[in-house]
Amino acid sequence: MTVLGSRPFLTLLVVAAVWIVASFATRGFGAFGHLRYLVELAAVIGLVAAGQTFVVIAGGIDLSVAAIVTVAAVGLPLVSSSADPTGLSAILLVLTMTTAIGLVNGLGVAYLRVHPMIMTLAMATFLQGLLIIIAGGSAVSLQNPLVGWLGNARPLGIPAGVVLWIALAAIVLFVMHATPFGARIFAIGANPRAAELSGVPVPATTIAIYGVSGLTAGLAGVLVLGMNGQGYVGIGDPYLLASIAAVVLGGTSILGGLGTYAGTIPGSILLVTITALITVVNASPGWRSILFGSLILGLLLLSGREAARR
Amino acid sequence: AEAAANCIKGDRKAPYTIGWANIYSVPTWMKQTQGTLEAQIEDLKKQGLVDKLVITDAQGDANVQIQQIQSMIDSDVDAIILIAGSSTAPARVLADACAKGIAIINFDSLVDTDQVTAKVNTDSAQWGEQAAKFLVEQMGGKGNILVLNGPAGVSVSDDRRKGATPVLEANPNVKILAETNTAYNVAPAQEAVTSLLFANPEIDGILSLGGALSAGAVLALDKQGRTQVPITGENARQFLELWKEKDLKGWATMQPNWLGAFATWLSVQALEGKDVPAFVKIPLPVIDNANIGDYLARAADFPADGYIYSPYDQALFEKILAGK
Amino acid sequence: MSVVPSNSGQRTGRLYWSVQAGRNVGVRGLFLVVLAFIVAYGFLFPGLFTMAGFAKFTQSWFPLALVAMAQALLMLTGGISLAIGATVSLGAVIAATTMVGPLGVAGGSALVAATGLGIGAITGFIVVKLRLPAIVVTLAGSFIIGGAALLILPRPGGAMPEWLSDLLAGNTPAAFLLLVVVVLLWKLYLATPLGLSLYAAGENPVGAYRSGVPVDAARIAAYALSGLLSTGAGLFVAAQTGSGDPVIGAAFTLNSIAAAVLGGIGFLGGQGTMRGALAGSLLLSLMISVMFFLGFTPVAQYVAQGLIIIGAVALPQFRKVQR
Amino acid sequence: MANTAPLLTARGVSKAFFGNPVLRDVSIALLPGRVHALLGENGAGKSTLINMLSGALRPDGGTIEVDGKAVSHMTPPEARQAGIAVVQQELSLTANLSIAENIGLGAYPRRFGLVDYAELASRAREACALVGLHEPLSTPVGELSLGRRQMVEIAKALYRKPRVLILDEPTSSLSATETRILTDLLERLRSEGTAILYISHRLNEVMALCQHVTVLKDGSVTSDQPLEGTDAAGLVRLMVGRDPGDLFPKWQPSPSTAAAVSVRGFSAGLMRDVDLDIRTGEVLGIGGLVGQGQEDLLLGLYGAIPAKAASAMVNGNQALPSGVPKANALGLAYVPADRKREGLHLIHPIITNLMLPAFARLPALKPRNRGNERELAHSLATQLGIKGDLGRAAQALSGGNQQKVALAKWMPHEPLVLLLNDPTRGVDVETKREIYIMLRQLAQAGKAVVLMSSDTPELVHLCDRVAVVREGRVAAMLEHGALSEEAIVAAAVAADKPKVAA
Ligand SMILES: Nc1ncnc2c1ncn2[C@@H]1O[C@H](COP(=O)(O)OP(=O)(O)OP(=O)(O)O)[C@@H](O)[C@H]1O
Ligand SMILES: Nc1ncnc2c1ncn2[C@@H]1O[C@H](COP(=O)(O)OP(=O)(O)OP(=O)(O)O)[C@@H](O)[C@H]1O
Ligand SMILES: [Mg+2]
Ligand SMILES: [Mg+2]
Repeated sequence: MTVLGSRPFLTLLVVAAVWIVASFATRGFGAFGHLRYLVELAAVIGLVAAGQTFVVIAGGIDLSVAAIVTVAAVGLPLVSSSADPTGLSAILLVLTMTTAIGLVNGLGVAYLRVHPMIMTLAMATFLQGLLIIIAGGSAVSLQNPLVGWLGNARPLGIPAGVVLWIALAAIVLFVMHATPFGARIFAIGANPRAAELSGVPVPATTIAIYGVSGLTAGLAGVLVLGMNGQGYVGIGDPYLLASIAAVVLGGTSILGGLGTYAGTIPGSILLVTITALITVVNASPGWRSILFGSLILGLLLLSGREAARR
Repeated sequence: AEAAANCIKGDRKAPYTIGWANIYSVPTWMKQTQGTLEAQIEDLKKQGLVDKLVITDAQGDANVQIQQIQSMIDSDVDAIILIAGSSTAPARVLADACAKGIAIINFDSLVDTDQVTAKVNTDSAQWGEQAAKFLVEQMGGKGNILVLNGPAGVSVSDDRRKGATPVLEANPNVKILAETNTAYNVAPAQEAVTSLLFANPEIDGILSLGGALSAGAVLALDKQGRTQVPITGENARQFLELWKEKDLKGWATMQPNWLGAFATWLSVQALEGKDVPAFVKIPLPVIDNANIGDYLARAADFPADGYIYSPYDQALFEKILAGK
Repeated sequence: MSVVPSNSGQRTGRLYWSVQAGRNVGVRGLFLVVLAFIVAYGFLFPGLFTMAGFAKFTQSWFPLALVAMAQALLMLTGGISLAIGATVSLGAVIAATTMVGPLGVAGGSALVAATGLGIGAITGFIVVKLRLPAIVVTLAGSFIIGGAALLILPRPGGAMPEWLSDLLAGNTPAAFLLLVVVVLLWKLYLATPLGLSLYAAGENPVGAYRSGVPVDAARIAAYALSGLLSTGAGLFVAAQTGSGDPVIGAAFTLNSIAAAVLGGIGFLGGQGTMRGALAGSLLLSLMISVMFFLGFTPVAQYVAQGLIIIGAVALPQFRKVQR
Repeated sequence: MANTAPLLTARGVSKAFFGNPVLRDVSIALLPGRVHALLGENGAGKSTLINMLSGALRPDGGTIEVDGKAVSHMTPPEARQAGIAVVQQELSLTANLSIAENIGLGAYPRRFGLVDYAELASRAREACALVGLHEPLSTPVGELSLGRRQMVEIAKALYRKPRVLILDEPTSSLSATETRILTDLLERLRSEGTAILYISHRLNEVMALCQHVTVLKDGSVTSDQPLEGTDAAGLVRLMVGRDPGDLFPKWQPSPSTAAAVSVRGFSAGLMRDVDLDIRTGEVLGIGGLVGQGQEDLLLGLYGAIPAKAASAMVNGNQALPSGVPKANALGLAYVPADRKREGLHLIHPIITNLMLPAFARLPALKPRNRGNERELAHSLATQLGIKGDLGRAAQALSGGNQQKVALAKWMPHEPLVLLLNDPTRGVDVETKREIYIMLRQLAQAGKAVVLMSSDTPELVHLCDRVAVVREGRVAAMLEHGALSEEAIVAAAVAADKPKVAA
């Protein structure tokens, strides 16, 4: 497949086209600050969707990402300690926790053989229970310097969240396409039985993938906490469907085995762009919703054909 | 006791079993509200008026809530305290409960039915009206505004918006540049307002109608390096702290969390035969630049992502019930 | 071996019923769990076995049962819908805005049915003929359909004829009888060549096509029927609540998937049975009431719910591995 | 007979996939009462041609004629109406439907618009009886072994009472006994006037059954002639265009008798309490009727299904491997029979398929070297004669070439014990020869090769010993000297006589 004909590139073209058209049609849309803001917003989706891309390529799906984002954002102030002036320890602690949540998802999928959708849905339900316990638990809004920096700083004019995203994207693309681990993930997604018979350690790989999804959702939680200054219950909710949509709009097959994070990246930006466009349109909520759905459908027609398989 | 209030038949005796039919117990506002409710229950238990509290959480699903209310009827609770997941859906099941002589106190999100003992709420239309008035005043009767609403298709957000309409129509020089509907949360409001700021550079005020929307709007202005404009809002701690920090011209009111305590107290009053009006209007406490300091002084007692509500006590409840 | 001529009815019985019995194999464990919950429920709340108690419980289950069927139908063909919730809402608002008007109950019902069939058929056409991934098409569809519901009723309102509400959601087991009828209709559909083709079209579409199965038609028909079931659920919800609410169906999307998967419906198409999906939806519904009567706190409810769902899916797997 | 008019004709048809021509100007005529063989190497275009004859694909050029009348845009239902039925190479069954529902699929008898289960049962039973399927009609097809599923597929074609019956490698997963049932049946159908098109890579079957042959090479007809007077070698010559060598390499006794694998009291799946030694330097055949537990034996040794043994030694390790990665580490490799479901990643490039065992073993995060991968894959492809661009998805390969990929991917790892589950299924005769040579060479080099096969001749000519499995036990262990097709079949059916006679 040549780069120019590839799905990621096509999605990128669609983003560019939408940006150009919108810049002419809508005042302020094409301003550098606005586009930068869109990419910054897309970074959160992009982080969540990184783990989701792994999971979907492996033939699964992670419905617990929204709850994990929330747990990270709400839980971080609770574990922040004034003894650590950088705030790094709290972040690491929270990321460890969200990774562990992901690993539990993976254990359920790999060993209990619970379908991913059910396992992660149940996990999301568990986490709701956990949130009742931890939410609103911190009477003091503890400022974590590193989190604040992530959410607000702009080294060289680039939002710190975007820097984080770029770094993560590089790692993800490397792991996905340039390591045996990545190849195993594709193999598991395309045909788990054949992968197993070829010696791929299917359970261990599956567990690791869900761990990664927990980790990236946790990272997104930290970032979104920084951007909003405050975590709250429900802060992660928008990222469940957004992460899945970004993955699929980017050309990864929801059936597993085919895809790339290189498509998810423009997919994330595309979603944020559409949302921003809808926001500035003056219409009733009903019409906005219809417009949003129609745009996604239209763009899907441009870039989303499911390749024939079997 | 003699039956006086709606739905009350007078055949139920203390100590009562109270059912608390929550729509979704995870958000902090709900958790705070439940806190006041449980404190009130403890109090009533000491008085020997209540012996049990059963709690349901419909996880945001109005259909599940109906089923849970049905279960409460089946288990024969004496009172149902309700925040409704839909302003219409529970009407029929409530009618069944009412027919069984169960005291039903519906607060915050109300149901369009008269088959309840009492509805308790602030006046959503008045909320919108007062917020709009404040903003128009601050802007000297002219300028461009953004309107931030709660989620579409939900009565409360619609009522508040409708309350603001006459004021805005009376001031044709106040122009609505754009309007949004989002969940009552910081992040979606910040995203929406940022996009609107780029599309509408000259903004003179923000009419934000509840929840944590205002905090999101303030953050958006701040991050884009824009000067803050007069803004309305609710008593979210984050908003109040930003208000102070950014020295805003602000106005806020609240849906006091102690509505939970009040509803519980009221249900027992009704069961005890007190006359309870069908609608108990809770006066809107106003937070403005004059008294914001008082609220922030108590901030440490409230969760960081929570709401700083006005103080309450038994006397206040008595006063409200007496209609004063 | 020779063909033994025998009474035709008997032979039907033999093959049809043994095929049917064979399909219970995968869901026996679930049936046991459901049975345990019913017993527990009846024990905690003996009123369940009165006419009114039974009626009320089946009414809470009914819409979930319908959407579980709607979802299972799609998943059998290898599809899925994230628009079920929005379609339920649309059905509800259409019912609540037309039935007390000039259209009347008959006209309103027809409109609800036509809307469901139409939406489903269009979705099916897009997914099947344009070969777009169902999950995103229906995600986009959920916004469009939900938007339409908001246009019809921007806020909760509307009304249903009182008698219809009393008929469907009063103290008679009308909902249960209706469910029986729906299940019978489903059995009839599954006994048609098009219906039976669902499985082949979902699991081995190429082989099915080469065998002369109208694969595309079977899949599009599944979407259309699924839409019909969803708006039908909406109509029932409107009757049950006496009104329309443009966002009432939201939770049905994930719940329908949970019910179907709990019931053993696979995502790859052609795996599972409708009875499993129904049992899955019944379990989800029972769980809510049983947890109430056990006096679970909200935290315990969330945790127990997660455990029960995982347990119900994991247990049969364990038994399979043990063998 | 020769004068009767053709029932189904292809006239000058051509077909290309994504611009690659697969068939060029191909003509074939099927006459009633004649078994017509269609031969050609893997990928020659045989399956593509029959897909066009049966309406599953539309030709790019040329015409399909039924009873001499050209039909344009024939669809599968129309083909069925015209009395054309196909036994697909890649089975067209649905695992969750019963045998009867599968057999009737696409052609259910109806009553009042509903499927008439009574009629379906009686007609399906009739079709099953013809092919010797005795399982209850309500059994889900997913519960059947590959061989039994193949019989269902055949019954499905017969159920349609075809005038033209097309069979695409129907015997590739059948044992001798089942093949016998089929050939008898085809002989009878032929005598009743059915036109039969028969595709097989087993030339002895073709010789025994067919009267006419069409040979495809690279998408073109290279010969179309009566079979009379041609011998097997002649057929091969027609196919490959040169003189064939012997199909089987000369057998030599193996140099060593050391055991590579030795199990006592081994149980896994259907296999119960089996004692077995696999020696280095030998090709150990596993035979028997289809579905007696042979596959479980291989999978159990490979750690892919739970297995236990009273005592076990696997390449020096004193226990059965706990899982596939462990088995690989002990030098075991397994090539499954169902290449589509178990052997390959159809949607992935051929090169990725070839490299997968390597990916499974390399350190997880060590950077891949794509240059080395390409080099290795190309040498493997050359070694096994896999032609064309290795970047294509494996699903674009013909069945036989897919089989080669499934085998080739293990070669770089030089497994000490190679467990092969029907490795020549659907493989053309030239490739078979290459595979046979390779297997003997591996044995010569001191590897142990376990060859489970439904193709009895290859057991006879290739193996040092053959274990005949019946009902989960090794019913007989035949040494090379005692090997013959009769001996194997006899051992396989010993306890089964009445059933087979039925
Ligand atoms: N063994 C059982 N225990 C409890 N309920 C059952 C059982 N078998 C069937 N049912 C119920 O009876 C009804 C009809 O079941 P049935 O299996 O006929 O459905 P179906 O749609 O035909 O399923 P399938 O997809 O397998 O054909 C369903 O409501 C199912 O829940
Ligand atoms: N759907 C398809 N898309 C692309 N290429 C295809 C497709 N089907 C077949 N081909 C190609 O067409 C050629 C002929 O394939 P076909 O399956 O007809 O071969 P065959 O003669 O049946 O081989 P075998 O003996 O291995 O079954 C092969 O090169 C194959 O790769
Ligand atoms: Mg059935
Ligand atoms: Mg072929």
